[in-house]
Amino acid sequence: MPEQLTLVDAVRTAIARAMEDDDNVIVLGEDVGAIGGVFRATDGLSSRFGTDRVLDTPISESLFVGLAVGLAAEGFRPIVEYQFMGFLYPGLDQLANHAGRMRNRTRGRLTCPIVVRAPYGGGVRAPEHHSESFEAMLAHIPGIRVVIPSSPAKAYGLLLAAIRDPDPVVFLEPKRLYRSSREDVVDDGASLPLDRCDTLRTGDDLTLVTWGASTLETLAAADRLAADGIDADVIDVVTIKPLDMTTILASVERTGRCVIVHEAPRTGGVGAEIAAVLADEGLTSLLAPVGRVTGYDTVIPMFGLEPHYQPTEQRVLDVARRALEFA
Amino acid sequence: MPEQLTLVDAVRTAIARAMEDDDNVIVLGEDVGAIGGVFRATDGLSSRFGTDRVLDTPISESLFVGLAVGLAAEGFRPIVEYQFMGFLYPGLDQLANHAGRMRNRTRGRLTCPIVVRAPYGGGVRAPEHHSESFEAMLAHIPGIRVVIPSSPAKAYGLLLAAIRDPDPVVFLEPKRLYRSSREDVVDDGASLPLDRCDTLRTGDDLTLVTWGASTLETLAAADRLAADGIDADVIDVVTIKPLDMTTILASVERTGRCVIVHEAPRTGGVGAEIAAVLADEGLTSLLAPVGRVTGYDTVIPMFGLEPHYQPTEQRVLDVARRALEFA
Amino acid sequence: MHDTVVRDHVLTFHVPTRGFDGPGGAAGTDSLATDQGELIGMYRAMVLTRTFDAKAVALQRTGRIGTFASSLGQEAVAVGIGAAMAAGDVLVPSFREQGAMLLRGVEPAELFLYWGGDERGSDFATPRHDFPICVPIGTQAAHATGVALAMQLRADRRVSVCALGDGATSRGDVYESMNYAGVRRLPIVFVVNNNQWAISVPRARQSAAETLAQKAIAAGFPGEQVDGNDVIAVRAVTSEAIERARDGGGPTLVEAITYRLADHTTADDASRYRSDEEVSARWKDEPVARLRDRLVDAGHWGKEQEQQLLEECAAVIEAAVTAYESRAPLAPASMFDHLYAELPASYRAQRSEVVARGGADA
Amino acid sequence: MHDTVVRDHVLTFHVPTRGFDGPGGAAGTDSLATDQGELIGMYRAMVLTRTFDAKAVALQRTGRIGTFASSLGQEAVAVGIGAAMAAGDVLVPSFREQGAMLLRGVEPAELFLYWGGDERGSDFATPRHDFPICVPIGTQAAHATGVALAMQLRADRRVSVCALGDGATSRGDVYESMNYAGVRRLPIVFVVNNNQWAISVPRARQSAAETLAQKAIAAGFPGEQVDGNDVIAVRAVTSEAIERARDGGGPTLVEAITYRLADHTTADDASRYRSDEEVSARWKDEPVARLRDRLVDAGHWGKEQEQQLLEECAAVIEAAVTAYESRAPLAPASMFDHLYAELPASYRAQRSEVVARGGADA
Ligand SMILES: Cc1ncc(C[n+]2csc(CCOP(=O)(O)OP(=O)(O)O)c2C)c(N)n1
Ligand SMILES: Cc1ncc(C[n+]2csc(CCOP(=O)(O)OP(=O)(O)O)c2C)c(N)n1
Ligand SMILES: [Mg+2]
Ligand SMILES: [Mg+2]
Repeated sequence: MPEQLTLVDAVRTAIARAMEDDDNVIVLGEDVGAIGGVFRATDGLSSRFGTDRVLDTPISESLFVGLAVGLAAEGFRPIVEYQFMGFLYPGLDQLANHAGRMRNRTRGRLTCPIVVRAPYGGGVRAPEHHSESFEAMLAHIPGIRVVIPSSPAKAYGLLLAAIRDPDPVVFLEPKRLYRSSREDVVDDGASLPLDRCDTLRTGDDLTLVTWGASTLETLAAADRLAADGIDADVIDVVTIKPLDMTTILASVERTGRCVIVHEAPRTGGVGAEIAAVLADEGLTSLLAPVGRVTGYDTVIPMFGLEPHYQPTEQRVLDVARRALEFA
Repeated sequence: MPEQLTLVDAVRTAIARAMEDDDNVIVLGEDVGAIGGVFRATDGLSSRFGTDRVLDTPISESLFVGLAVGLAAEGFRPIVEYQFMGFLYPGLDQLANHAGRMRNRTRGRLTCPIVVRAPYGGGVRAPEHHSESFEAMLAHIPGIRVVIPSSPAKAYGLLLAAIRDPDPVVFLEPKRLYRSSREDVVDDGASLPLDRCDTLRTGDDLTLVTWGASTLETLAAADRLAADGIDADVIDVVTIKPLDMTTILASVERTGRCVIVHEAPRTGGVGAEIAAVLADEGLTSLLAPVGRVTGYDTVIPMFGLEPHYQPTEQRVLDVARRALEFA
Repeated sequence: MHDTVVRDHVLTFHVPTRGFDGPGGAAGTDSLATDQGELIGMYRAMVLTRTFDAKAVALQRTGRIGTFASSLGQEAVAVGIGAAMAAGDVLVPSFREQGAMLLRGVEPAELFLYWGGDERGSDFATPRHDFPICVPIGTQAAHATGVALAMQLRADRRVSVCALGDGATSRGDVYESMNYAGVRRLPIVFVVNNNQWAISVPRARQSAAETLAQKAIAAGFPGEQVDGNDVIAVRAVTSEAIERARDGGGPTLVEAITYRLADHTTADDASRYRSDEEVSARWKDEPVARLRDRLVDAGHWGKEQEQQLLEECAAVIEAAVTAYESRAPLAPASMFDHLYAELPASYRAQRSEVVARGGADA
Repeated sequence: MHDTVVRDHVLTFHVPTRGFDGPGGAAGTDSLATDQGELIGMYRAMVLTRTFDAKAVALQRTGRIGTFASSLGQEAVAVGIGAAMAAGDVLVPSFREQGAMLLRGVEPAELFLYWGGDERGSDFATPRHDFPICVPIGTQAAHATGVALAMQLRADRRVSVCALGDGATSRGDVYESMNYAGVRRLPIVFVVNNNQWAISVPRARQSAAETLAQKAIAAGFPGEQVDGNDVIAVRAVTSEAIERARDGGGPTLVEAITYRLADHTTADDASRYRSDEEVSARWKDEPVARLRDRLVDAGHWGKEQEQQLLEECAAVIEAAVTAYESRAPLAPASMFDHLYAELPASYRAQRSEVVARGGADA
């Protein structure tokens, strides 16, 4: 029967389930063993599955993805944790030059079923370099998938799908949501699709597109609009790569107005790709300019100014109103 | 008086000029000394300025940007060469976590006037991993500049500007253009602006936006259109970051139709950001969907299939016609 | 096929360990005799550091700063480094060298600002040329190497000092930095602050190398260990290395062996991965009491001085808290004002939005 | 402050060098006596490799393949490695180990395909579990370490063998790989193919370490040098390391000292950075003639066998060229067909465009 889980509980439950189902699933990363990770996402797994399936590594971020590439070539399904997304940059070389290419460059002889997990985003008063969101850089890398859950149930189903997927998946966990709420999660081993948006609420007046922790401010803004009798589709993109534009295009065809919300800097963010497709395949549906409510094109400030950097409900509301009033 | 230079000659001439003007300018990288780099971009500099200003480094791509950060903090203006862009990934950590942030995080106490050069793009039958174009990943990093020259004269003026700029600049050199043509370049020390597009030809029927080596196919397509009496604005973006959308928006306001051409994979490419701004600030000018002619969302193939991957004159032409015929 | 071996040249390397052989060591008193003023200076610096750390932890507990990393038990390493450096040398720290930063002139209020999530904390008034706290493990080693290269090219007889943790020695960029420093014989000293733990990962699981000092052998320069709870030894070994570097002798790796008595940070609970027994055993060797005992034994220190010093330190830190908490808040729009030397035109609209949304203009 | 030093434990490390003491060394003949069949096998493999390299360079000159990296003068390293490995072990090569790849069953035609810019060249029929050529320097070390970790976790007594160049030892990811291999005592052997050059950068400017073998000391496992132009010694030292790893003895770093007689690649002109004198001096010690002389001295080899072998190798390589050039061209749309196990719906339109543009369907 269902259990009330937080998002980080759901991550742990999904990993445990995958490890139960498949001996090839192992976990690697800094501090994932004894303490179960700095966010406790792997808490208890080391005692339950043993230190040969939950491996504490040295501080070697250039190594992790490549290590997983080697493990995967030999039949394992490694789950590698980067302690914070800001420390994932050294993994980009192996992600782009090897993980995303191995299947293609060997015509399928060697494959790369790995999962790279990282807590991502800001809003928790963390130290410098602990609040990064650069999913857009990952989404530009061919041959990989990028997934971002926005709820405990999604974290469970999507992470299971990611672990079972035959190709590399980067799984970004909005740390602001880790313990912000609980929901019923049934540990039934059921996975969720890795190529589909999820519509969180429906309406015909406006399409709000977002993902990760920004779903909170976006839904709050949608509620405020609803109070004024304006109904918005709120779409959680979920799979940043591959991007399910079919769902978004269908929504905008109905509403004619779209605002995209994300925490990462605006320029070159994933919002740009969504707006670009709207400017092409969706142009004839557009009744108003496509708005973007995002982090600014600055270095993400230390936590003192973070609230002024991140999209707020008010900012979403203002841009949504502008889109609605456009004629 | 002017000299007929290739793009790689112009790069060398600009570096030499900057080294003449400022003793703080030094060059570092693999093989930049004795052989003047694998593309000869620093040929002769070591004998002319000495091995203390042209430094051969070990193969340590994680180090280079950070080394430059330290040199810059002490008053040098290092120019670091990555031998090919495909080997720049290990430099992203220092670019994003330090070079782009040092001024901001110290409120200007320490600054980072560095230039990171890399030959970029495909089309020269190079080995695997030698044809990458991921300028979009760089354009998403706050606090840095990204510049791509498309001609010898621009390479000269832009590189001088990059070296003199007080902030970090990534300078990507389309290797397909290194020796493809010559043009008059006056070594007068005059630099070009780092925040402006360059309009290569003008027309009122269509706006073609591109940069780097793709300017060749784009201009060729524009010529073909001209033969049919269709005049296109051809805009060379030049400075990928910061992006001069003012020029592009003004052009599209006139033409109402826009096609963007780049070699990098489509999803999350710089073309997406340009189209996104058109879908917002430029929406009312758009008479047709914004087309993108790009590399496909695949791993860039080994050179056997590269011609089928890269944007061709024909592909540009087809998408341009579609935009022109749209009503 | 052993019979094929007819040649067997063997290269040999040495890694020394230096320090006292425990409290009250004769050599200790020798050196006490030589420079008590300096010893008392280092003692005061260690006590100030400990007072700062205790206050910072308290401020975090009450939500007045964010996550904080205490250096409790490791004061001798940072203070020993700071004491060995010349003013013109450059310190490139990790995030646990407040002892060295304070000794070199960074204000405690500036450090509170940093941990309070305010960029102005890294804009300290002195020393202007030192690097700020570095959070991404090991990445500062590349900066320190660049700084040392600058010093070598200018031949200005200054030295770059890079502090890093035991866990940082597993980072590839630290190795690349050391290897290049060796190639150019740069004026740099890498001090590994080996506190036995990298969050929950013990030193033994960080590397199979018997010592961290021997990592220098891979880069072709000397490495040695020093008792990191012995501020005299840390200062001595580090300044030897610094002066050798200053004289063109090239890099040195100093492994200072100490112990992290505190949790990794205020966000950590060390009891999850190490026993109270282990920790209390290490308390016996903690550096502040160790030097105090020695000063007392030698008759250079007593109750009143101690009492007075504690009061002085408390006063300095209290004043710093007041200064920190009375700083005018950082203007939101300032996030644009140090992004580039000059804000590109395309960023102005975003800045204006921040200002319009109540981020009073900078 | 030297007087503070009352303790000085010194750790000591050794780095041996093994091999013949030159042509005709007594030990050489000893071992010749022991296993001439195997020696002749290795000799044939070296000659085939040299024939392959010569042909590949010729194919590049006439534009029938792209840039190519010859292993001229280094054949003993790759062949020695290949001879020391068991079929079930995994080779994780750089881009200059064609000698080992051919010996393990990769077809010369497959290697031509690779250098001809065709992905099918890395889809070799045997050995299916070996890694393909790796171009980004040093990155393969992480893969080899992952492979070794898999072997250790499965306890299947297989060994991972990673080949890398002298220049690659400066890469941080190679160090991180070695360090982790040491921590877990993984069944892996790192063989550094030290050919004295990294394009134009000589070994001495790559690292100040007297030997590259000593880099193992930083990772806590043994490293040794071997005469890399002595295939018997390479095979012996490598197989010792492999069998030690197989028996749970952990990693070894083997530095094979050889010399790159060819240009770095067909795109390079080595005369820009090294003298003909230097190169011709090294020709005197090249591995193929060295083993041939020994075989001849021992009466195991003669003119006819040599003549016959050269003709055989020429025939094999010619056949490979024919096979390579008669391969059906790669279908353009195939660039989508191995991107993911199943092509996501959102990619179909792009694939159709390629097909429509004359990229005949795969
Ligand atoms: C690149 C990177 N990876 C991970 C982290 C998270 N983290 C912060 S401190 C730490 C442990 C560092 O250990 P050590 O180098 O021994 O320094 P210590 O904390 O013991 O002073 C880790 C893993 C980080 N800050 N940077
Ligand atoms: C990461 C990376 N940087 C640079 C290059 C360009 N490059 C190709 S081979 C080479 C030199 C490699 O030297 P070494 O490791 O000694 O191998 P060798 O070529 O001598 O066999 C370089 C710098 C590369 N392929 N990968
Ligand atoms: Mg530590
Ligand atoms: Mg080499």
